[in-house]
This record gives sequence, structure tokens and C-alpha cells, in this order.
Amino acid sequence: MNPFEIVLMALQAAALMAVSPLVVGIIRKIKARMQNKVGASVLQPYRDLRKMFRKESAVSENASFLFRLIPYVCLTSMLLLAAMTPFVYTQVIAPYADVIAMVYIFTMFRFAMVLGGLEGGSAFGGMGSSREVMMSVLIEPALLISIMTLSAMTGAGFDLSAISGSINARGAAAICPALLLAGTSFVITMVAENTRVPFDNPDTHLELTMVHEGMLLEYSGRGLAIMEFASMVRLTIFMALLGTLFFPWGTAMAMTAAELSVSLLAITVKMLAIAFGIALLESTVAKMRVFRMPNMLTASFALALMAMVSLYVL
Amino acid sequence: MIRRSILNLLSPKKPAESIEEMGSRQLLMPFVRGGCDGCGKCASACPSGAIDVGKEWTIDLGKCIFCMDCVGECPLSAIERVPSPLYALKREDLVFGASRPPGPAGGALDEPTVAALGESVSIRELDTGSCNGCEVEVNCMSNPYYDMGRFGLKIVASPRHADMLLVTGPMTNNMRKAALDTFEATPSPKVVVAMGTCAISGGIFAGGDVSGEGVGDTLGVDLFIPGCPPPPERAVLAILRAFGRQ
Amino acid sequence: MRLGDPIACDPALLAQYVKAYCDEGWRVVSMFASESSPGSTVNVLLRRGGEVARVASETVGSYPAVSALVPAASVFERAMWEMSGVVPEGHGYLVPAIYWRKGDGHPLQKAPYSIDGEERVPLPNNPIRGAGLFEIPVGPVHAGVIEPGHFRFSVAGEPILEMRVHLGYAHKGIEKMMEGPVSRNRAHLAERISGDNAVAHSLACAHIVEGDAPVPRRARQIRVILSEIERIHNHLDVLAGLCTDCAFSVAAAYGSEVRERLLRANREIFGNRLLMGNVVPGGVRNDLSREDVSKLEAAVMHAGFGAKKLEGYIRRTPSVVDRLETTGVLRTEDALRYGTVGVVARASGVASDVRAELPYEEYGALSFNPVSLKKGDVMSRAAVRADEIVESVSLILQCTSEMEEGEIRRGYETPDGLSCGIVESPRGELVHCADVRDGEVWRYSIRDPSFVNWPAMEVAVLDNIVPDFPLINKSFGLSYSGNDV
Amino acid sequence: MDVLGFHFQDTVIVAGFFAATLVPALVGIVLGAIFKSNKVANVVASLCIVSCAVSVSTYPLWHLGLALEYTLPIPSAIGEYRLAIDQLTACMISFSSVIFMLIVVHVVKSTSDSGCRYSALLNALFLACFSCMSADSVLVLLFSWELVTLTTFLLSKKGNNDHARWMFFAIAHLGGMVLICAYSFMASVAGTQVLSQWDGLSSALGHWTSMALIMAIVMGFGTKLGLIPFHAWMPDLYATAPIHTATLLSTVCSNVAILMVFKTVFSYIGITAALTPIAFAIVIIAVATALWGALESLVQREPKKLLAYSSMENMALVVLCMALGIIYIVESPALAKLVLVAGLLHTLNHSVFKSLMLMSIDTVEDCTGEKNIGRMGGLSRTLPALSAVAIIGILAMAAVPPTNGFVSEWLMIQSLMGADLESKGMSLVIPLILAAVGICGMMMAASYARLYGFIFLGRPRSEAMENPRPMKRGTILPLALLAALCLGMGLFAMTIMDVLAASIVSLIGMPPSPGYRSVMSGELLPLVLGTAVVATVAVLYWASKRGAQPEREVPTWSCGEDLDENMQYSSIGFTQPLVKVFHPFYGDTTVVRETKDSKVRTVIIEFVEPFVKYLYKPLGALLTGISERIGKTQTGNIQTYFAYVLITLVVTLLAVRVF
Repeated sequence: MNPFEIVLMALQAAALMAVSPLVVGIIRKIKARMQNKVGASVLQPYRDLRKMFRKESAVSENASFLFRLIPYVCLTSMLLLAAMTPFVYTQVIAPYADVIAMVYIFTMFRFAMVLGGLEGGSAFGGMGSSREVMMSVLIEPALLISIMTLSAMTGAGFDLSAISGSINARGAAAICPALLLAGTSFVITMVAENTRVPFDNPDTHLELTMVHEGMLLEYSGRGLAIMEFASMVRLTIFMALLGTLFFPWGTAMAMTAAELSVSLLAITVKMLAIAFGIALLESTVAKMRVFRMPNMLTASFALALMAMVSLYVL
Repeated sequence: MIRRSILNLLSPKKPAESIEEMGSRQLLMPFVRGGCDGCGKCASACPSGAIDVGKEWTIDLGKCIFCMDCVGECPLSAIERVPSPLYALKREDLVFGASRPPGPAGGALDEPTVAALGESVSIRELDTGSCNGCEVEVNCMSNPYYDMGRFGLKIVASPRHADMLLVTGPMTNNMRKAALDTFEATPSPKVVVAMGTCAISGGIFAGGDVSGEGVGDTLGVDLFIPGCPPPPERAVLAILRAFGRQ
Repeated sequence: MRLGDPIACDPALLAQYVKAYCDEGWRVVSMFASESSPGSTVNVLLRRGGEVARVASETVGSYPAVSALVPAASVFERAMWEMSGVVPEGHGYLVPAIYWRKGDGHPLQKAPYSIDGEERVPLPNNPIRGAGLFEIPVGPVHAGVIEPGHFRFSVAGEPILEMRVHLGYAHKGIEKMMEGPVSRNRAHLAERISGDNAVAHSLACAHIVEGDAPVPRRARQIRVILSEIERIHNHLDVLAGLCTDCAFSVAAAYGSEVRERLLRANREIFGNRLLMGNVVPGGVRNDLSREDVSKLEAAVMHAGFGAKKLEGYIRRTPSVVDRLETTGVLRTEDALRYGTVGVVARASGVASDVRAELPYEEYGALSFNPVSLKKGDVMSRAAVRADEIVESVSLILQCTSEMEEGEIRRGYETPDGLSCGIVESPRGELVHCADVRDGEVWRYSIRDPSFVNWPAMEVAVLDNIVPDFPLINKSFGLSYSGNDV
Repeated sequence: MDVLGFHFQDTVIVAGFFAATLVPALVGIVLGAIFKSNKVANVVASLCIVSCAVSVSTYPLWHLGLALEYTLPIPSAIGEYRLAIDQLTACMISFSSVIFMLIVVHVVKSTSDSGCRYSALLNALFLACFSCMSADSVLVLLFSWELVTLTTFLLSKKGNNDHARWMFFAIAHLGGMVLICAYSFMASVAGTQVLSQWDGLSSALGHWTSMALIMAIVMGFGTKLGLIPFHAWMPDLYATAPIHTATLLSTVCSNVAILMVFKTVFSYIGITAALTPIAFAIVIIAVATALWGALESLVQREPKKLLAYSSMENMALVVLCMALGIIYIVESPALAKLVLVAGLLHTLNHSVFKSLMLMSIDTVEDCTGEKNIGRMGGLSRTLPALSAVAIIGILAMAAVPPTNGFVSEWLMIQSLMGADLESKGMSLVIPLILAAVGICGMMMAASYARLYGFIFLGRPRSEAMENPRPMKRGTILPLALLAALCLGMGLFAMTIMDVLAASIVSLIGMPPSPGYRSVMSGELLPLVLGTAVVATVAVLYWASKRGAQPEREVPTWSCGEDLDENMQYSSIGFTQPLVKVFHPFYGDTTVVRETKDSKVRTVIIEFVEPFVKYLYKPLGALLTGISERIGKTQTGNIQTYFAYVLITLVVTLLAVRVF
């Protein structure tokens, strides 16, 4: 790793975090247009975050030091993950980009969120935490296995750089039943992990149906801004992983201007396509009942297992 | 559903109205420019006591429910229908008479608040016992015709996330504590908007089982939007103008 | 409608009398106490199809509770106890319904009364206990744009084991404000009992004020048109709201778009988006020009098509159907037991519709098919609403096709005595009653359909999971302000 | 030998070491047996601390190259009393002694009236554990293992908890019997009682017998580890016994059992390719135990019972690692080393965070007098120091980076994924194990979130929670040290792993190369990750606090009505969705009863452990009958138990000799 490469990796992580509000803005814009509305500007999430960041924090008198610390823990975990996610360049902060650690950092994020939901002692925070916990029991293993499938498929160990490098190097040849199955499982996981329709409604105004929003009900001002931003980054990370690992075309493997510009174009197209997919899903499907979620998540889990098994059986 | 979504996505024409279109629709209010002999028939016909003929003919737009019963009562046909102002920043600015005729509303909220919230306003609707008319209109504010989301206005679920309390209803005694709690729970800088006649003055319910005359007696109000109920485009425009936009 | 002489009975026997009526298929429509010296007259209004009966009983202080024998009377007795100070002895759940404040005397009494400070009566805990059970308090300030009301769920996780509705936050003392000289114009206040049902309330009020004098036919036709437009926009709101609540956003936006077009047409034709100010005692305020009629027909037909399309979106999307079907079932026997009315009753197999049974205005001369379904779940209530929109369109078109020319307003005189106005509001059977003594309204009672339907929701939500509650609540589509008067 | 400029004979140092370790504890026992006063009790406990402190030096001494072997100068007809400490044993002894010491410090600080008897028994337990870990003859091993059972049994008396104690005693003793038979049999095959001379008995035993013996050893020690179905004693005993007894059982005693299993399976019996099938059986038991522990922990109402199921799950993971070690060792020694290191590291980590959590929970119960998690809440505002150490313990248990719990789980998953999936149908087995481990991990995380959230966060759910008694002076010290260990062992995990990797060479007899690190990713990950997490949080927090609007404390948002203590999520409700998802496993054991008096309905939700209901209730009737009879005839007198244990041992060993 030369210093220039390190700078590039840092830039790529920074870029991922910087565009995440834009990504959310684009999804919201597409959704609004699908609802025959004009919708807010794609830059609106930036404005929202800036406003929240400047506001006073109203903290529950029952909340402890953890409540004040949790936004920073969540942001930190997203920062680490952003540094581990191949975006325009397959090389990430190797050798620390460990896929297992990646899943555990997602767990750290969730664990912090769940504890944050229990702070304050309202029924809604607990409700959000309780549902989140139910989902996470099925999501995390599926995520673990679908990512592991890639590791096993490429034989590249646990280093995300090597995995993404190997998959992208193969290009279309990388597409096999295992990749497709794992990819499908990953898509379900992505939707569930980011608590989007049909698992949760990010735009809901009903406190009784909330999952993710329920845990955020007590946050305000700066804490809320950070939590919202962390959630946006999480969505972008998942989209980037889907784009670079399961659609293996175009991501730069060498540090040449040509490859990087192709890669930039490719990731833009992929992210827009995924954003469109998410928006279309959210527009055409209703939120499912809470106790239907496990079926869907079990399906994702089974797909991931099948992906893993198919590597050796097929 | 997929077909409709994609057609909507691709169609360039949206029902959303521009600010000019919304601004072109007026809400008419009764007003006497001159020729009133002070007989007081209009005042006694007014169901909410908005008209005063004591010194000069004045109408309190904060009490008027826009029923226009007064227009027909005037034996001299002196009461005309004139465009009403969109909003007011002070309660007394809603009282009009010959010496202070209604004109287009002006003025914005104070500078720091506008700077902090101008581009992104999270609204918490607070119903303090309204008849549900205002709620119908607040819900309409986000339909494809008014689409307030495009201006960065959105309804949020918790007062913790809110910048603006959009208060409707005359502030019933039973809602007073809840309203104070909500205000307390909202982080500053925050703006309190009294939307609709009953929020401004109690309107037709003044003197009933309500706390004071309107929301202003319980919470400090920064912005008054008259109307019973105010049509959605007026509420959207009033908020935008008060934040100095357009 | 003037009510004749009541069946007078001893307060001790009131419950048995009412029970006897109910056993014969009568239903308690309204109960209210009207002050008389020394005590109060408890009036029980009963209806069976087109027949209306009144049982009255002079009570002093207390009487044996009717609800012990007729559960539907429970909520009425709570309100009477609290507002008029008539104590139902042996009532199983004597919890405030509307007022929630302690004081000297009662708000509806004629003598002055005073309140003890600002303290409200604390909300009671749900009558259920157990380790691990907890209560979820929701409201009065909800996360959405909804009126104020408090729901108290007892759960140990997701399934709802017990739920109680506590209302009264929108209590503005309208019944008291309605009292006074009969000559006063009450229409504006009546419209604002529940702003989205402005026509229905002002119509019920007009029926009382007008006595039994007929209004001109053209006015009656316009009144039908107004009522049905109101029904369409309320039903559209519920259908769109159901889509919103299950995150079916495109259909929800479509529904709100259709509704907005109707509201705009209202403003253009009738001068008010919610049709306020149109029904006046003796007739209607605004006449319809030929142009107006054709605009109206177009707008209404567009709304009808929109509603069918919206229903199609719902029915063709399995994920939505899955949310709506089998959710929030109100069984027929519960619907009967709680005396539910309107869409809620009709979706649970109780085909009661004032327009057909006790026709008012022009309804007797128009043909329409009352809609009724059996299952009683959210989907049935949505389907009843969608079908009723179609019926409403047909009713409006029947009116517009043979509009009678002529005047739209006529003089009237309000008789003394007890009269009532019963109309079918978008939410169901709406009853206003007034006790007019010597040209003064002595007691004015408003019974919104929501008042009898709220208790039924407490049963319909049981064993559903918490996140399905918003859908159930929306499908009932009840009013808070109308309930709290 | 040249230490710090002094010249000693090795033997002098070794004898001195054993004397310094054993004598204070022995003196403590004697003092404790004679005196009754509480002052003496503290002296006795201090003697135990001295013994622990000395035995911490075991690993440094081994590292200096001393051959830590000792034969007690007692002549015997049935064998020598030999103690011998190899590298792994030294490692485990040193570490367990630290834990033991911190627990005893906590005993001294927290209990003023535990009495001489309790302190004396702690000394005895220390002796038993020490000699069991360092045992080099079958007699010492079995005798001290029985002594561990016996002392813990005696230590666990508190109030009227005879049922739980006897359940424990019966099950542990059953395990003891199995072990006596297994070791006696092996001794007879090996022809010697000296364990260090049993090098790879499997060839002599034949693989069927070896497999049976491995199973017997795992299950025998497994009775203390809580392997299914021998876990039934754990929740009740943890909940009813004095907390330090439970903590010692869960940590030090488990360490002893794990060490003995590892030594016996890999060193004494020795693994060959033919023995892999039994590993799959153990894998199934371990996975079932882990899942069972995770599932049951979700519905526990007493924090200590929840922790008991957590111990069960953690120990099952260690046993799983051991089984995977058996599978890997033939084909891929480096991977086997990785998985064994993971297992041992997890054992050590578990003893740190579990002792921290058990003692923290006990402090909560002590300060508030409340045992039901459903009536707790809000302690983070009133006991901030305790909540700060407890959150570290919780994060460690939930395997959140950068704590020690994360490192060992991370290693476990690495070793699972490193498996050569193309052989032996592993491609089917490994993903399933991975899935099970993942699900267990998340379920346990849910349990831990519940444990912390419903004790420390939110609003108080009962009067006792609002004004807890302050913590006893000094009790925070051992807890803080344990919390520091949780973090430190996470950050410097690589160092500990290197030590463990070097230690297991003596166990599996492999040259140091290829190193286990060759199959591992991200060598410095724990340290880098940990530093990154802590530093970033700190920097962000600091940066963000500058120029921020002031914070305002307001009541919890309650939608405009007043909240009472019953209006927040309950701990049972918290996991109800999961219980519903996994309802086949709870099945008819979730009982919802409704009673209705005049106005108030009462709903009772009960969970019954199926193993207790269907296996132990019927069996228990029998067992309690027997144990009660034993209890009656022997009146709880220590000497009689000793005699009983000795007689059993001697009879069995003689029997083996004769046949």
C-alpha cells in the first residue's frame, strides 16, 4: 500500500459518507414522483441534517450517559464500515477490512440502537427495540452467511479487498447460482436491516407501528442528526456492497484515471438502479404484519444457506 | 400498481401548484370601506362576535369564521367581500377597520429562527380540540396538489423532532396540560403557529369549556393563520412567507 | 321530528322497560338527562326500523343502571353521570367519558357550578393485571395528524389483551352552548361539532329547528346532494388513510388526489371545501346553477371512478389484502350488543341505514341499495365504504337529473316540546335531540355515531397485534370532536 | 537458576511455590474450622487471597523454565499424589487464580456476615481447583474433582435452597461417577495412574472405546458446564446460592472442567482420524446446548437465571470449538490450533465477564432487594458506577467490538469459515453450525440488551428501584478491575492468543509452525479496531460537543398524558415477539392463564423448562427421594461426606486394580 492508495481509500470512505444523504434524497425524490408529487429537492436531507445539528437537545430526565454516547457509537461504527466498503475502488483498508468484523460492527450499531430505545422508559422506544431485536436475530445470521458465501466462493479469505477484487476481476464470469442466491438473500437483508418497506415504514407517523423510528423517538437536535445520518450511511453502505459485490462490473481494480472514471460511472448507475428498485418496492408493496416478517427473513436465511451449499453441491 | 408508479415517475405533468397559483386563490372576508351607519345588525348576526361597531366598524379576522352571514344583514349593503391577508405575526394585526384596511400580509419571523429553520421545517400538528376541519386541511397539505414536502416542510412523529407546533383548536381545558407538555418537549428554536380561527381566538367556541381565548393564552404564538378552516394552500403559503421564502 | 308523549316509567323499572324493548328488536339510539325539578328526566330514545319511541323516567339522584341489562346503554350512562349528575347504580365501569374534571355540581346543570382547579381526574388503569403486562398509553398528542384521544393498551408483547379508549380532550361544551333562545342561528355551531361531517350535523340541527314543516323540494334535493358529497369525501379519506397506514404510498397519494379534486369542486360550487354554511334552517343557502350542476356531476363521477380504482389497487395487491383481511374483526353479536351504527355495523352484518329505514329529505323518493357485508374485518369496512361511494354517486345523479325548479328556503317555526333529528351521517346514524321549553332550548343533546361505535372498537381490537391498531382505528373512522361535544 | 541475583535449586523454588500456594489455604481451612467469629472469617479469606496471589505466579514460574512437579510425601496403596503443571495448565491456573482472587476480594468487601465456614470452604475450593488442574495422577484428579463438587455443594447453602442444591449435587455426582469409571478404565489400560505418562491412549484403546471415552469425559465434565440435558441444576442454583458460589461455579470451576476435557481428549487419549465421528456427536450436543441456552435465556425473569443460561451457551461454544478441533486436527493442524485457541480464549473471557456480571447483578439485588427483572429499571441514574462497569460486561457478553467477547467469537467464526468445505460433507455441516452460532449470538445479544436495558435503563418500575441503598464500600474495586480486564483482554487479545497457542503445543503436540495466524485474517484487528472505536467515539463526542446548543432535561415524551411506572415496555414483552417466532421450541410450556374476578382480569404467563417438566420432574421425584434419605442419614456433616467420597474412590480404584 503506497501513501497515495491510502489517501484514495480514505477519500472513498469520505465520499461514501458524503453522498449518503444524497442517496436518501434520491430515493425520496423517486418515491415522491411515483406518488405523483414533485417531492423535496434531492439535497433536502443535507438541509435537514444541518438544521437538526444546530438545534438544542431535549433529553429525557430518565436517560443516562449511554443515551448521550450512543449516537457517537453509532456514527463510529458507520465510519469504520464506510472505510471497509468497496465503493469506487476494490481496495479498502486491508488487512483490517475483515468481513466477520464487519458483521459484528453492524451488530454493535444495532445493540447501541436497541439500548438507546430502552433509555427514557417510554413504551414506544421499548416497542421499537423489541421488534428490532426480533428482526436482528434472523437478519444478522443471514447477512453473515451471504457474505461468507462470497468469501468461500472467491477463496479470498476474510479480506473484503481481496473478495471484491476477485469478484470484480472475474466480471460476468463471477455470476453463478451461489452469487445469485446470496445476492437475493442480501437484498432482503438490506431492506430489513435498513428497516424499509415492507419491514418498516420510514415515513410512518404512527407510533404503534414503528420499528426504527420508535427507537429514535426520544432523540432530538444533534443526537437525532447523528442517528439519522448514521442510518443514511448504513443504507448507502448496503447499496454499495450490493453494487460492488453482487453486480461485479466496472469497479476499479487499479489506480488509473481510466479505471477510476469508468468505476465512478458504473457505481453511479448501479446506485441509481438500486435506489430505483428500493423506491419501486416501497411504492408498490404494503408494510407487512409484524409476525409475517420472520417468514420473509427465514426465506432470506434459507437462500443464504442454499447459496453456501450450492457452492459445493452444484 | 407498478404500472401506475412508473407512469407517475415518468410523467412530466404533476398536479402540484406553483406558489403563484396557490397565491392567486383568495379567501374573502367581509369588510366595510365606508357608509356604515353603525346600526349593529351585522354585529348581532355574527356567530362568533368578530364585528364591533362601537367606535368605528372593525372586524377581528382572528374571530371571523368566514360565514358571511353579516353581508346579507346589512340594510345599506355596505359590507363587501375583500381578500383577506394570509397571516399575521401579532394578534392585534388581525383587527381591521376603516383606519386599518386589510392588505397583503408582510413580515417574517425573527432572523435567528429563520436562519436556523428556514430550509427545513419539521411540523408537529397539535390538535387542542378542533372540530377536525383543520386536520382535514393539514392532511391535505401533503397531497399531490399542495405537496408541501417540496418546500422542505414535513410532518414529524414526535415533538422531539419538531421545529414547529402547528396548533389547531380552541385549547380545551382537557388539552391544556398536554399542549404545555408538547411545547416543553420540543427543542428550541421552535415556532408556534395558531392555525384557524379557534386556535387564534377560540372562534365560535369562545366562552365554551375552553381555556382562555385561543392558543395564545397558553402558549406564545409566533404566527397566526386565519380561516375556518384555512384552506391548505393558505397554510403552506403562510408558513413559507413567514420564513421569508417567496 | 317531533317526539310524541313518552312512555313514562318509574326509575326503578327503567332498566326492565328498556330491556323489554331491546328484546323486541329495538335499539337504544340515545340517552340523555334533561334537568327538571327536583331531579332530572332520563330520556331513552329507541328505534326499530322506522319506529321511534321514547321512554322517560323522573329520577332524583340515582337509579338502577340500565347498562346492567342493556350493555349498549353503558357509555350513555357514564356521560349522564358525569355531565348531569344522574348516578346509575350498579354500573360496571363508571369511568368519566367526556369531562374528566372534579367540581361542585355538573357542567350541564342549570345552577352555577365550579371546577376544582385545573387538575383532571386521573385516567384509570385498565382492568387487567398480571406479571409482564404493561400499558401503552397513546395520545392525546398522536404522532400523526389526528384528533386528540387517549388509547390505553394492555399488552405483554404484541397481542392486545385489553384496550380502553379515553376521550374528552376535544370537549368544548357545545351541548351547553346550544342552549338558549330557539331563534338563535345554531347552524354554524352545529357544523363545527365535527367539521368533516358539517352537513350531517347542521341537517340534524335543522330538522329540530324546522319542526315538522317541510322545506322546498329543491332544497331537499340539494340537501341530499350535500350529504352524499360529504359521504364520498369522508369515505375516500378513510380509504386513502388505510393505504397510508399500511405504507401503500402510491395508492394513498392517489386517494388523496381524488379527494382533493372533490374538495376543490366543493369550494367552487358551494363556496366551502367542507360544505360548511350550506345547510340553513328552512332550506339551503346556495342555489345551484345549470353550470354548477354539470360541474358537480363531473366532479362526483370522477370521485366515484377514483374510488373504484383505489379499491381495485387495494384488492389487487396481496400485501395490502393480507394486512386488511381478518384484522380487527367485529362480530355481528358484538355489533348488536354495543348498538353500533353506520359503516361499522353494516360491515358486521347489521344492515341499519337511516336513509332507508327512516327516510328524510328526498331519500324516500330515491332508489339505492343499502350495502352490507358479514365479516366485520377491516377489509369489509373498506369494501362497504367503496360500495357506498358508488351508491352516493348514483343518489346524487338521481337528484341532479330531475332537479325541481323553485325556491330553496322557506320560513319555519320551532315547536315547544321534545324533538329530534336523526340523519345518516358518513359515520352512521346521527341523533340530535332538543328539549324546547317556552321558546328556549332547555337541553340539547348530540349523539354522534362515534359515541356508540367507540366502545365497539375496544372489542374489535382484542387479540390483534399492536401495529394493526392504526388500521383498525382508521377503518372505524370515528370522530373525537363529535364524541366529546 | 538465577532469579534476581539469587541462586536457588529448582526443587527448592518449586517446593516453596507449592508450599506458598497450598499452605495459606490449608491454614485457612483449619482456622475456619476452629473459629467462628467474623473477624477470623476475614483472616481466613485473606489467606485464600494470599494463596490465589501466589498461584498467579504459576505461569511466570513456568515461563522461567521451572519444572513444576511435586509428589506429596504421602505413601499410598493406590497410587502417588502427584501434581504436575505444564504450560497450558500454568496458563489456566494463573488466570483462574486472578479471577478467584477478585471474587474473594469481593466476598470480603461485600459480605460482612458470611462467617468462617464459608471462608474456610472457599479455601477448600481453591485447593480443590488447584490440585484438580495440576493433578498428575488419577487419584488426585478424581479426588479433587469430587472435592470441587462437594465444596461447591456446601458453599451453595443459603436459606432454604435444598432443592436446588440437591439437584446440583445429584447431577454433578452423576458426572463424577461417569468420570471415575472412565478414568479408572483408562488407568487400567494404560497400566499407570500417572497422567503425564498417558500419551495417546487411543491407539491402545481402539477407536470405538476411545470414542465412548471421549463422550464420557465430555459429558462427565459437561454436568458442571451445563451441557444438555445436565443443565437443569444451573438456573435454580445460580438464583438461590450465595452469589460468589455461583460465580465460582460458573467461572473457575468451568475453567477447571474445560481444561480437564482439553487435556484428557487431546493429550491423554489423543486424536486420530478415526475419532472424528464422535466430534460430530459432540457438535450436535454443543449446538443444541447453545441454542437451548439462548432460547431459554429469552424468557427468564430472574437476572441470575438468565446468566445461568448464558453460561450454558458460552460453555457450549467452547465445547463446540473443542469438537471442531478434533475434526480439524488431522487435516489442518493450523486451523485446529486456531479453533482451540478460540475455545480457550473464550473460556478465559467468559470467566471475566461472567464473574463481572454475576457480581454486578448481585449488587443490584443487594442494593434494591428486588430479584425480578420485571420490577427493575432506571438504576443507571442512581448507581452510575455500577451501571458503567455493567455495560462493559454486557458489551463483552454480547460480543461487541472492541471487548474480549468479540475477539473470541470472531476467532470462532474465522475458524468455522476457514474449514476445508470440500471434504467430508463439511459443506453441509459448517454453514449450519455457522447459522446456529449466528442465531445464538443474536439471541444472546437480545437477552443481554434486555438484561441491561430493563435493570439499568428506563424508569424505575418499583419503589425499591427509586432509592437503592448505596453500594458497599470497596465492592466496586474488583468489579472495575474485571471491567478493565474485559477491555484489556479485547485490545491485547493477540498477546494472550500467542500465549495460548504456544501452550496448546504441549496439548496437541504440534510444532509451532505452521502458526495458527496463517489461517487468520487481520492480525492486529482487535487492537486497531478497539483503538479506532474508542478514539473515534471520543473525538466525535468532543468535536461535536463544542459549539453545541445547551442540552435541556425534559420528562420522557408521553404523548401528553402522565406516565406511571407500569407504562413502559416490560421485560417479558420485550422478547415476546421472539418467543412467538420460536414458539415450536417453547410449545406447550408457555402457559397463559386467565382468571376473572368481579372487575379485574388477571393474566398469568408462565414458562416451564421442558427438560425440567418432562425429564427432571419425574426423575427428580426419584432423585430427591434418594437425596433426602441421604440428607437424613448424614445430617450435613463434612467429615461424613469426605468419608463417603473417599470410600467411593477407593472402592472403585481397588476394583479396577483387581480386575
